[in-house]
Amino acid sequence: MKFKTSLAAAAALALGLAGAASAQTKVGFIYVGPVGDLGWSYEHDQGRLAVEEHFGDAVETTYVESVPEGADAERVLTQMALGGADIIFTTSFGYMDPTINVAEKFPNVMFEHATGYKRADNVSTYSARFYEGRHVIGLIAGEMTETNTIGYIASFPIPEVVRGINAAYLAAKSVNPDVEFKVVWVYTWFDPGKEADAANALIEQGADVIMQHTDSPAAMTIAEEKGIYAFGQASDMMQFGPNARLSSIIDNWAPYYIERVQAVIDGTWESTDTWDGIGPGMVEIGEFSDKIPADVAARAQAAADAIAAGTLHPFTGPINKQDGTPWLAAGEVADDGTLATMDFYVEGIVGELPQ
Amino acid sequence: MSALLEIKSLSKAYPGVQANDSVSFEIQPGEIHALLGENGAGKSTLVKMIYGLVRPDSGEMLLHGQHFAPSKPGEARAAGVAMVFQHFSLFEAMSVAENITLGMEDAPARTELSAQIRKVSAEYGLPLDPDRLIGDLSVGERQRVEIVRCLLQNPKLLIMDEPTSVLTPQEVNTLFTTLRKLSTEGVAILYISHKLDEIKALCNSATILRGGKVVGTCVPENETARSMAEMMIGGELAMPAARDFQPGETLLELSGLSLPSLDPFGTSLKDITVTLRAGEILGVGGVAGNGQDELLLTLSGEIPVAPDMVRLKGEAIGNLGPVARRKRGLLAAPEERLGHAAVPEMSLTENAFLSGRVRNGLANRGFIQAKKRDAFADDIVKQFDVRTPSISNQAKSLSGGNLQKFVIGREVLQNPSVLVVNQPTWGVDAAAAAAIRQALRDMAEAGAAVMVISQDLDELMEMSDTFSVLAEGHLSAPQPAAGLSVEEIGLMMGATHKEAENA
Amino acid sequence: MLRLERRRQSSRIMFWTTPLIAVALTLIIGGILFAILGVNPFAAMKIIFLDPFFHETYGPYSRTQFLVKAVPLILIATGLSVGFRAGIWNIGAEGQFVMGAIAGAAVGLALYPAEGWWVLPLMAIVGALGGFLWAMIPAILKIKFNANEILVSLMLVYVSYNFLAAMVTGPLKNPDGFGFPDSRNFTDVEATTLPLLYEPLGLYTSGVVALIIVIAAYILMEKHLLGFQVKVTGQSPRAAKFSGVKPALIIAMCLGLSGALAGLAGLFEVTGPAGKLTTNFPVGYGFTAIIVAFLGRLHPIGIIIAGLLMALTYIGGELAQLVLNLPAPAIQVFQGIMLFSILAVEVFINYRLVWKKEAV
Amino acid sequence: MFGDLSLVSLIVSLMIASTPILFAATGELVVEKAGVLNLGVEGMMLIGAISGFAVAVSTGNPIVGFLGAAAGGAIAALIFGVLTQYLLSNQVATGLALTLFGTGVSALMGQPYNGLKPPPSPRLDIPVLSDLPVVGPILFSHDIMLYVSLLLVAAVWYFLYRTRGGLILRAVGEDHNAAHSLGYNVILIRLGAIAFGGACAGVGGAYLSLIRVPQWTQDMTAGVGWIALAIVVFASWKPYRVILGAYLFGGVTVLQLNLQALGVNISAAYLSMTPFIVTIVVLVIMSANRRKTSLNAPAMLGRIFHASH
Repeated sequence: MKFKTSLAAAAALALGLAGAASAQTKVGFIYVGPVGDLGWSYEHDQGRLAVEEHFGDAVETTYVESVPEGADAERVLTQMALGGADIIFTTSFGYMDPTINVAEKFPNVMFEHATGYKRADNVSTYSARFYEGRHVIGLIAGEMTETNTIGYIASFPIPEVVRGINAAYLAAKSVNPDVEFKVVWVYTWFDPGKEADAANALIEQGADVIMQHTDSPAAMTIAEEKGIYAFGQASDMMQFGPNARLSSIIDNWAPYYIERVQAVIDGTWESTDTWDGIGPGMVEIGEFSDKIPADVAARAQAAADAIAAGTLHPFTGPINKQDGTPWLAAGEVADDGTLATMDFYVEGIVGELPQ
Repeated sequence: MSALLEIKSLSKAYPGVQANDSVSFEIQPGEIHALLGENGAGKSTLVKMIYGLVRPDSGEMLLHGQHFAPSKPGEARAAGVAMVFQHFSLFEAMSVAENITLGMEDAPARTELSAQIRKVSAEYGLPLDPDRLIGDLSVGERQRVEIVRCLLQNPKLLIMDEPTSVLTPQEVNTLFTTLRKLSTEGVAILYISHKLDEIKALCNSATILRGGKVVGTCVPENETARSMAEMMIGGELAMPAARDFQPGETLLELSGLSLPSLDPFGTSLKDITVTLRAGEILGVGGVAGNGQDELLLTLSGEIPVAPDMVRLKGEAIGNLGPVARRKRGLLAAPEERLGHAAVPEMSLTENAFLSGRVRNGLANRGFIQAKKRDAFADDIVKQFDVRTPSISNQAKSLSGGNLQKFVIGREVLQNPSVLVVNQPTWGVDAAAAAAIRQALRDMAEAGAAVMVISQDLDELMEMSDTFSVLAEGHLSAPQPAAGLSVEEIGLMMGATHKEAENA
Repeated sequence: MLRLERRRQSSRIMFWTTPLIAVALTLIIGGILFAILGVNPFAAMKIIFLDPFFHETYGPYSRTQFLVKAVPLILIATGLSVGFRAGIWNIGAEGQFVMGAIAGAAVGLALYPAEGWWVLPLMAIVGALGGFLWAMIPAILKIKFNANEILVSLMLVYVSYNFLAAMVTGPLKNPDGFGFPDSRNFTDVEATTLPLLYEPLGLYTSGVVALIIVIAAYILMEKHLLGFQVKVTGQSPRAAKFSGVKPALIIAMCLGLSGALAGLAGLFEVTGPAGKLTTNFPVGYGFTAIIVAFLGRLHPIGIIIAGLLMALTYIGGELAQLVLNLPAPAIQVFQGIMLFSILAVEVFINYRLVWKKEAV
Repeated sequence: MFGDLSLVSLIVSLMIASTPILFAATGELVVEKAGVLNLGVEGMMLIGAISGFAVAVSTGNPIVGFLGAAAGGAIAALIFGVLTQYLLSNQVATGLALTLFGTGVSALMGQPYNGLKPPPSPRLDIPVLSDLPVVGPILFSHDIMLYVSLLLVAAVWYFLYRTRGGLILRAVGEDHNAAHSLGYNVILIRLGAIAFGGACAGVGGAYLSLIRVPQWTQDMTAGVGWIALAIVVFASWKPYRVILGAYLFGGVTVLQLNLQALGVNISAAYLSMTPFIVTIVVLVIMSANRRKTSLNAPAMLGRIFHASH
């Protein structure tokens, strides 16, 4: 039992959990970045706006942006709960412990934590299978590269990012055996200047297609300027690279958010662990650019459809790890547990994964 | 002949001070007019108004019979008024030519200006190299820069604020020649000084200020230095009596004290060797900027040197810092009161603690003994007649003379074996100066040794038992002060200069 | 024409009234800002300044969060203020905060899952030491090479951020954390949990430690020779040398002390409110503390008040976001205005405004 | 192993990466030469980045945008100027406050501009010349503002060391009391320098939002302003050395990313530290010669001026 949790619970109980009687359903969001980052937080806020639009006056949404993970998040969540929120979406991995702590104090408030692994009776987790999207754009990238060099701007060496690199690489490799990935770790989620520099460095090293796992559209604008290709990340980013953008992986949280809010209204909400991909629409593949030859586009679309239908899994054996040790036998499909903690490159990727 | 400049009942007040109170006088073309008065009599404020730096509260000025109210120095310069400041307005890291440009309204192009500087400076016997950095020049040379800057603008009126306080007697002669030459060319000179012999020698007429008011005018030729001094202070001048000097045991020995300059524009000390005996007051004369500050710093311990270079009662202490030196009885009072000898924003009690801690035990295991500290501050204030509402007042709130009494008193009351003071009465009114000199004498009388570094030769002559000159970092061999004439001192300064140049 | 005239003696009255004038100015200018943003200024001020205490729903909880936010600020600002009074500008407390947290956390993780009362004190000592050593880098470079401590300490903040990233994705990564970039949660083990002493005020042990340190800092600055030397160094370096102060010692002491306190604050944060190290662990306490130090006029008592005030604007600012949908940057602007106001009126302690008619 | 590292393209991209720093550092150099230390560069850059972006988007003309950025930066700087010059506030604290304020204000101003694309900036692609090997890409095929940044350094050098105005400005930074007694208006000259510094920082910010990235995003400077401050010291207040310093920092930044892209086996986290560590090392080397530093450093840097009469 944590020392710090009992206190606010007492305070909350003393107040009789204010706001619970309100007719409107109150929905809270906390974001780790500014809503104007055009990436991660921005897309979650788009989800919030979709909720507002869908339910109209039946719900009231509120959000707090740029909340640091840790103690500050715990405080903001508590205040939201005190303010009468019925359901709160906590949209960053670092909110995991605060979410669990606050949920313990407010058993009647439902919490939805993105990208984490800790659940409780009133805490669901949800995340998107972005690697499915990365498989699709990996296919396109493998076909479109002429230098056989694909640049990848990576943020931090965490399973989510590593998984994306592996998925994209395997897909590209499957259509272009000569393809090579160059990965640059920038150790930031959001630093437009640095992301732009990284894109430039990759281009100098011969990359003619850029993928990114950071949040700003900087790399896209550089690709546009340099006349090479890139993919939108988190949002479509069409406006930043009308010529460069081949497609995009769009975080589409709206359907999930609407569904979960509906569940609260209906009283059917229960704790779940959702890891949705292309099928349910949580991961959306942006419109294909007309730069992509029709046959390539068709194959990519087919792959996306197959993934959506559940007939194709991006991590299907035989796959070896980078050091050559076997990981998946032929036909074997990676289990979610391994994917969730992935900390190795697959065979063929050069360079060392930072540890 | 109509007056060049007419001043009609100018007044100017600062908070708590009436700096000028209805001051009136006239200056004719070609006239060398002295402005006399003690510190605080209002001389500086008056010339600043003429030069456009300060605006009068009331009154009027006429230049060539025209209304004259410069709102900034540029306007004054344009009207033909030039000024040489007591504290030079020069920029150390810049060249002579750049400095001169900065003080001119429409300076010619670089090469032409350099040529003009060479020509004018040679013409008036003030040779200058336009490309040298000010920081590398001696004080006398720096003054030349100021003067040449004025001359290049063909002034009608040249204001000089205490120009000779930083010059050797020989340099003073050169300056006077230049000024007389200017005067014959029709340039009027407004000359501020408290050196009455010089005024007698140079000026045609004098206006005397006291407490911001004109208290008299005179023709200096017809007066004695004493009569003018009495007009300035408004009372009788007491001359100190000569003192018998019986040297005791050797207290302080400097041997081969050398110091390469730390500051890019400082002076290095070169092989200084001298001894100070109990009961002795050694006067160190010389022009500022010849190593005076460095000498004080090496004696106070702020700049450590090799141990053997400084010995106190036989102990090698050259490498020790100020605290250790104080413990052993070597104390110092630097020239600059605010910011060196005292912290402006701190109270008198804290400033008493600043240097009095060690010898008077004002801290116990590092904890400040507030009662003892306050008692010490109180003691200084009482014994040295420091005028302040309270010992908790800030140092900056005291007048210069009062703060100087406090600073000297603080060191004297610590009962040192050796005390080194730099410019003990600089900018201090006559009464306070007399009190400070008396305190130093009393200390020597009681068996301490005192080194007085000063640029005021009169003061040194009055106080010293032995006398030497510091020039270009060299210290001349001390001689008995009694019987030395100003001419001989001048030669000593010159000799050291030559030595330095030949070295 | 209005102009400033130096006072002969600093004004005691102004010393105490200028903060009030500054608060009034902040309310007026801030109010105008909120009005421009389309928010009722009175409502915004009420939410920022009063609701964290008195709102019937939020108040009881917000009151408990006040110290949680204020204590690290006060702790760091106290250390910084000592240096600032000596004219030594440690702008890198943020880096020292991070390095202290990493150092202390590393000890905690090395000992994991040790039990015993001694674990946390040991971590605290190592945390302070980590901050201290990190601050000694600019200190030594300044003493030996005359390198500007503002810039060196600041560059080291960025170095520490990258070092933190390397640590939480490498050696200090939680082995049971599914590869995510964070350390173990220290509050899961009692021996590494910062005890919460008095719940209704959110008073952690760190609060008591901070109070003791503030009192110690007060004694140091007002009653002790070292504090005197610090002040003399700041006000007049030459007078300090004259009095026998060794500048190198003061530089090392000031940077070391502020580094140690920032490191300690970092360790308290990681074992208390934050719970663990992540790449997002630093939330800018080290930078905000600089502002707190100045708001508190570099005086221990002032810093306590300023720390609480700053914490209030954070907590109140969050409420304003929640209730009024005021954007987060508006709160930053508001804090900026508050600091500008304080700085603008301080001049009247030593100067007064006089009306000068154009004479002649 | 470094065979793939093309020096030419490295130089080209380091020039682009360094230009925001170069603008801001050149402005700050002028401010410091006048004796003022403004630590608010980061805030002024952000305000410049958004004002430039907003103006460019609404007029469709990037050059007008840069003018807007200069104006925005200058206005922000003047807040600092009024506080420090008229109200004699502490320059360190006021500069920090300006950064806090600028960060917030720029984010507020920027809200309507998220996700917009600025009009493209004109480039100098001189036909034949830009196709020359090596010198072509390095010298003749950049955007116009990059040349402006180099011209700015030259102009600042010319101004400071070849004109009377520059002489006066340096004199004010050297000894404000002497400059005052010669009749120069210290406060106005400093305000001018501060505004100029703000304008340069603003343009540097706008270079990020209009050319280098190019888009507006909140907090997009990510510490560049602080680097600019370090560059001024490390250039020991000499304009041409600012180019050296800025390009060195930009060079290390770009180089470490390139090394990663090349697959060099050094931990990326440690590589990311190198620009900052290199800055510290060079700073130390430049500062170690006290005599030289004190000759170049404006003697009045950071000191408060108040005319006593």
